[in-house]
Amino acid sequence: MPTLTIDNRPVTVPDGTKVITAAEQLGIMIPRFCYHPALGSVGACRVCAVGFKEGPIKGVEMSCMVDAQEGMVVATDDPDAVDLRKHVIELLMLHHPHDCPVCDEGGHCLLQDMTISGGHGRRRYAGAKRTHLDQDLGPLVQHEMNRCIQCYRCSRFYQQFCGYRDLGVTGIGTRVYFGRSEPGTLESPFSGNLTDICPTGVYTDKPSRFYGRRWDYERAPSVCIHCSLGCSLTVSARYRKAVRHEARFNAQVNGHFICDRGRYAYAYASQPERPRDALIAGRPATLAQAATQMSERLAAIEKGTGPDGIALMGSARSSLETQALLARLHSEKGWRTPCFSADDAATRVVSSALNTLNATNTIALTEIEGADTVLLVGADPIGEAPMLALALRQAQRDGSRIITVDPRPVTLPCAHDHIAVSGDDLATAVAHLIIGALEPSREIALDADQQDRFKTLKQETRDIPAAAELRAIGHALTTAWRPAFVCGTTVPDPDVPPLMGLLQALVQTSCMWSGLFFPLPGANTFGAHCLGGSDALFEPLLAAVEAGQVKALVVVENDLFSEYPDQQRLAAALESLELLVVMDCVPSAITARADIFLPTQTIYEAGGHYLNNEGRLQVATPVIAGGLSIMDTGGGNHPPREFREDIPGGTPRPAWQYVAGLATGETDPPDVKPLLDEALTAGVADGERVSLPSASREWPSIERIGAGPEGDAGGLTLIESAATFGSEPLAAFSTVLAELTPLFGVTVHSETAQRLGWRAGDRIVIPDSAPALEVVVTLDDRAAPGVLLVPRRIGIDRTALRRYMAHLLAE
Amino acid sequence: MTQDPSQLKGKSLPPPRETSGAEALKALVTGFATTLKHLGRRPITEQYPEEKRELPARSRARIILTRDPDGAERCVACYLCSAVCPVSCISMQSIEGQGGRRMAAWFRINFGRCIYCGLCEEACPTSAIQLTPDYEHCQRAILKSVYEKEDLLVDHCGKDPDYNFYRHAGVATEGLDKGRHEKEAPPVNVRSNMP
Amino acid sequence: MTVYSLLFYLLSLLTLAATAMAVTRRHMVHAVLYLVLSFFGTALLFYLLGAPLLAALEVIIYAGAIMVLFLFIIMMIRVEKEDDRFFPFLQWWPALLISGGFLAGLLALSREDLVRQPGMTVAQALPQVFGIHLFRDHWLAIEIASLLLLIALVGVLHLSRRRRADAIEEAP
Amino acid sequence: MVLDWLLGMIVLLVKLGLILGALLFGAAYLVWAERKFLARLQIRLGPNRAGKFGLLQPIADAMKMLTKEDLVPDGADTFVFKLAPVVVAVTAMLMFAVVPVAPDLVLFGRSIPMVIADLNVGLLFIFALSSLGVYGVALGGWASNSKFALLGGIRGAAQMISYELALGLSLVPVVMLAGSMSLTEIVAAQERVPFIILQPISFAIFVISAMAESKRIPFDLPEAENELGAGFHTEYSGMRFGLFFIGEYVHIQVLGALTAVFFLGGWRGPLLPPVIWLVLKIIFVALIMIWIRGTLPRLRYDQLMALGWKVLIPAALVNIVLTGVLILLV
Repeated sequence: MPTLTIDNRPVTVPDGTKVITAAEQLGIMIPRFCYHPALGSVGACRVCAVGFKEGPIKGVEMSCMVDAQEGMVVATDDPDAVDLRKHVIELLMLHHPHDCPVCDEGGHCLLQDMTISGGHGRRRYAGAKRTHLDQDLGPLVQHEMNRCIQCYRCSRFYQQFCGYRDLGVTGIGTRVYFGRSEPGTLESPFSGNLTDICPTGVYTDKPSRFYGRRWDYERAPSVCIHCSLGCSLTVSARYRKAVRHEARFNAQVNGHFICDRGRYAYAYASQPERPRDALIAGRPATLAQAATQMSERLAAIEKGTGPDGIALMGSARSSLETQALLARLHSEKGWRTPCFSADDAATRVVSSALNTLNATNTIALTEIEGADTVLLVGADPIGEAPMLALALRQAQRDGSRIITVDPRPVTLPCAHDHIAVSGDDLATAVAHLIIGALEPSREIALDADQQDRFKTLKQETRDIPAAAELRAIGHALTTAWRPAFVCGTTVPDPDVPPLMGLLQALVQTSCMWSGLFFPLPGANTFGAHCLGGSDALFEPLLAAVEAGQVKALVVVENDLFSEYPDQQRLAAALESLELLVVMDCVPSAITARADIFLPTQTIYEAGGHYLNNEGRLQVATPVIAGGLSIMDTGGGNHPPREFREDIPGGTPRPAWQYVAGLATGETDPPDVKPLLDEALTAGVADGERVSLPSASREWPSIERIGAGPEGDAGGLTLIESAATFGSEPLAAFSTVLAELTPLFGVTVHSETAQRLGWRAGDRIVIPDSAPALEVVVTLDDRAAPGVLLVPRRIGIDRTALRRYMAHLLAE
Repeated sequence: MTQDPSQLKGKSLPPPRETSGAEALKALVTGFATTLKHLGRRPITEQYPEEKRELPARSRARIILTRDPDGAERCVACYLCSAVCPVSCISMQSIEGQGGRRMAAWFRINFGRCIYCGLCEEACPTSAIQLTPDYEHCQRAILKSVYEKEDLLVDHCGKDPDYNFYRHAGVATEGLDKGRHEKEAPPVNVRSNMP
Repeated sequence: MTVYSLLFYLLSLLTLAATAMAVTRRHMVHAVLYLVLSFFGTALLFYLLGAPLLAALEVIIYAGAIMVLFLFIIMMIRVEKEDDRFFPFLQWWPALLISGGFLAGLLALSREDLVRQPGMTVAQALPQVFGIHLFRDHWLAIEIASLLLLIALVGVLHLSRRRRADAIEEAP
Repeated sequence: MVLDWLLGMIVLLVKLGLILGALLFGAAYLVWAERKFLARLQIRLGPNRAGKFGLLQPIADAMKMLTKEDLVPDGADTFVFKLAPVVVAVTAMLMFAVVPVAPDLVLFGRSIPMVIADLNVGLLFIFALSSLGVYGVALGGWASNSKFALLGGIRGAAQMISYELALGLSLVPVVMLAGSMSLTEIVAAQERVPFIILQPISFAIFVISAMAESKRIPFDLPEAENELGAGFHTEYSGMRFGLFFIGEYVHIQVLGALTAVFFLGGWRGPLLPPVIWLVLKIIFVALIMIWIRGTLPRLRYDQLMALGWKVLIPAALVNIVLTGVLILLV
């Protein structure tokens, strides 16, 4: 812990801290271009020069390259250093174009700030400027190479940090060029971070291009709700329209970056089709009329059939406020327990996964970066939770071993061992890992009862093709110092998470640190689980609707059709309802069927609390008040000159306000803070984890290990899993992301393809599908044989797809 | 009654000069003579609606949006004028116009608020926004003071007849590719291996 | 009853009423105003009785100068607002006693003339006549009065004289 | 007898109406004249929008004042507040009652005096009214419940008391020369020589004191606008303010008339009818006062008091003694 003096102020920093970081701790911002805390130092730009006055080093040195040492005396305003900085900036600015007014970086440009603060105000260079041709880098990033100052941040981020190779550097001297070898869409799903990381305007945000300046934006801290990780965001909005997400540093969750899905998903909030008026039987009505009619008709139904006749349907993307008020509505009125997902299979896995988590085995996303072995079972990070892949990349850069056990051909931006295991065999695979971990000598550590159970496990576990490999890995895990265990919650069956918990508990005894990490299906699935949502399944509810026991259904921010597989059955059941109330902020298949529709606010307008996949409570602050953007009310021309008291299109209210109205009969929003505390059992501060149960010493129940795969071992299984773009219901509304979404296709092992008579690139037309569905065949030998893999996508006829798959199976 | 204020403060000021009667009389007469002389002078009042003074070319009044020498709109909607405006009377929206040019979708100045400080003109990097000596634009209806882009645009270059931002900017626009702006070298061939 | 006697009684009533109001007002400015009204009535009575000079002097000196001074002082000092309470009897009885005595004396003096016509004839006291009367017949009294006033003036000048030449004096 | 009385009454009413009308009309156009004349002294144009040369300006002003809201400040003494402007206006107008505007008019064999009331104590009557006029200022200032108005009122009272003495003393020689206090007599006494020639010192003292009495620049301390807002009438609005205004400008005319009567030979003058001569003299005096207003700065309070007590009163006393001696000798 060296102590050094910077600008006459002493500071003590950990060993290995660079001087530039030490100065930051004192609040002194030393100019920098190439240095970035996430990327480290390269000493390329030469603007962080400071004067070293006393101590081991003397003279002008780059503060990003020098480790802080005991007794150093640093002057950031040393005349020599200031002079050097001034001249370096002048050199960097030699070829910089004269285009700040039309550059989107203007207003939050590091180069602008540093140029002015560095004292370089007037160009002396009179010669011709070097120019570069730009490339089309796809719909997300705008390229303007003339502005480059050769700091190498982009190529370091793209290649070293993210592990993608298609953007890099060529040339020497002033001809250094950053780009792709051929123009084309960037492959990385983290490419949007280039716009954040570039200190000048070489890479700028394309969707928000020319929209506004940073100083005009209304900005607020928010949370990403497009996967369960809950990355921290800063939302920028202007003229009542959210136009930009930027990564907000969060040491526990996402670090400095976010993925492109989270960055470009905001379009749903300002899409022209967004429902902004209340509807009664499809006809526009005022909010008051709709709310009154809703409560009157619900009261009538309650009178007729009792409180059991009304069912509540919540959502995993709703804020904790909405979810907690739904739970309150149930407890106050005695209506049916709210159900938060129509995907019962996933709900069961989530339930068993979250019951496995406890106070000691839960780890945060950034902790994975420090793991030396990461085991992923049934998890596809790039598709389900992209930032997890970036964390794995960081772990792998530090020498970590990454192992994926999955029926899908999991791709990661880093080297990893992939073991293809059929979907039904995942539990068995984990059992083999446990056996491998315990095989040599650890049995002795178990008590008699546990030894018995272990024997049963050993006897009952079926043999699978990869068994030997898995046991070897299991054994290797016992030698790891910091193993992390990641388990998906959509593909595996409910037995897998407890087994992973068991594996972690076993390994825990021999390592420094280990933990479990479960990516969940929805942004607030953890919240739904806390509120008892895992106990209420959708299937019985649907059966009750079909049986006529449930007369009214209140659906809050959930498109059941995107979650429930059998579209026709669901449609028929909804048709039989006496009253279908839908509250949502986006148009969907179910909003069109609603008897009463109430428009809700998005996270940008309402804000809210969210629990991420590890149970961390995070707050999203409202950014805008709501209403149609001036861009829309003006039709692209100047804003209309009509003056009114309300905001056009400003009808929507937060969903929890409607629910509170149903619960209390008042339309004024009640104070939801006590409710939240009640829901979380204790007051949890923003950014803290909710209290999880303490670790249990019990051996988990593993009865179903030996059951083996259901049905024929040689049969086909259809796996519908999340893809990076196109699967998340809100992000799917973004048109720029739609451009990046690949054609809808099925991925199979070549063996399976041969059996079915398919070749790569075949187009299969699914019969009787509405809208007509065409599937492209892709072959991938890293997939498990017998698995038909399709991305989860909204708006496709899944019933027809399943029917066709069943038909294939029958043949 | 009269007390020298210097004594109150403890500072010594020069004592007030004694005025003799003759001097006082002379002062009085001079005063009355002066006012009487003024009686015969032509009043200097300018009767505004009837008499209008020609203002100097650089005086600051109504704002215009000028065009560049090629006749295209100069404004690139960079938001600098709206940022610098101390009364926030300028609002605009930028869009991508023809050939990759950045331009204003709409541009509005509320002259009901404008204080004619000229900071917008000073901030404008493209010489688009300029103040003119035309000061007569009072309106009875307040909304008539709100000028849109169509009202602000003029068909000349204003005080800066030669400047064309896009000839210097270095961004590729329709008809003016990279390397063809003033003081620019042709684009680098990145595939060349020559040192 | 002639117009003049009618005016006389009306003015007398007005004067008496104004005086009574002046005596009983708790608000000092209002009291002063009623007193001014009373002086005004008195002046008119003088005029009615043929003494225009006296009438003018009454208004100039009493109503115009003395009462303005009163008002001046009332305005300068901060008068605390008192509740509208009548004088206590303790303050009343000496006044009653004196006015009773005064009334008795007046009655005694005019006892015989009560029923007869008033002895005063309507005469005009012209300023010139009045001046000649005053300065010819009563010159001694005038001189004594003026001497007294001169002494008072000198006394005031002496008292308000600045003690030291360099004394700091607050400007008004 | 009754007919006589009735005729006298009618003549009196006609005279009253004429004089009042002339006074009010004069006040209105004196405002216009002052603004116009002052503007020219300051190389400006003055009012020129309402009518030709702004001649309709007084009408516009009157209409404005009549239609303005009549405000009574919170905490003001309502009765006194409403009384004060009346006192100022009425005393100013009453003063004109003793001013002879022309020699007696012989109509149908009857001699009609061209004065409303020829009092033998006319001069004292003027002093009496002038001293009552102080009440308007002092009470208006006091009743407004405002510190600026109160200060203005106090200043006004002090100033008027101080200068009334000088005013009175300056006229003693005039009375001595005329041998009467009736204004008609005084005019009659100037048949040959106007008193301005015989009594220049008296004239100077009278004019200075009269200007102080009427609170005009350079003696406008009661309404010194850069210190006290508008002084004693700060809180007045609408027609109550208008009454103060009328009072001030009637006062100026009265002072003009008195100057004419006491020193300039009243209605006397060659060729033109006597009334015209009086009006001309009044206008002349008013213009001189405006000229002074346009030239001199406001006195300081101590200068005001010093001028009154230390210069004017002693000078007036000396003048009286000198006049007495001269009368005895001649």
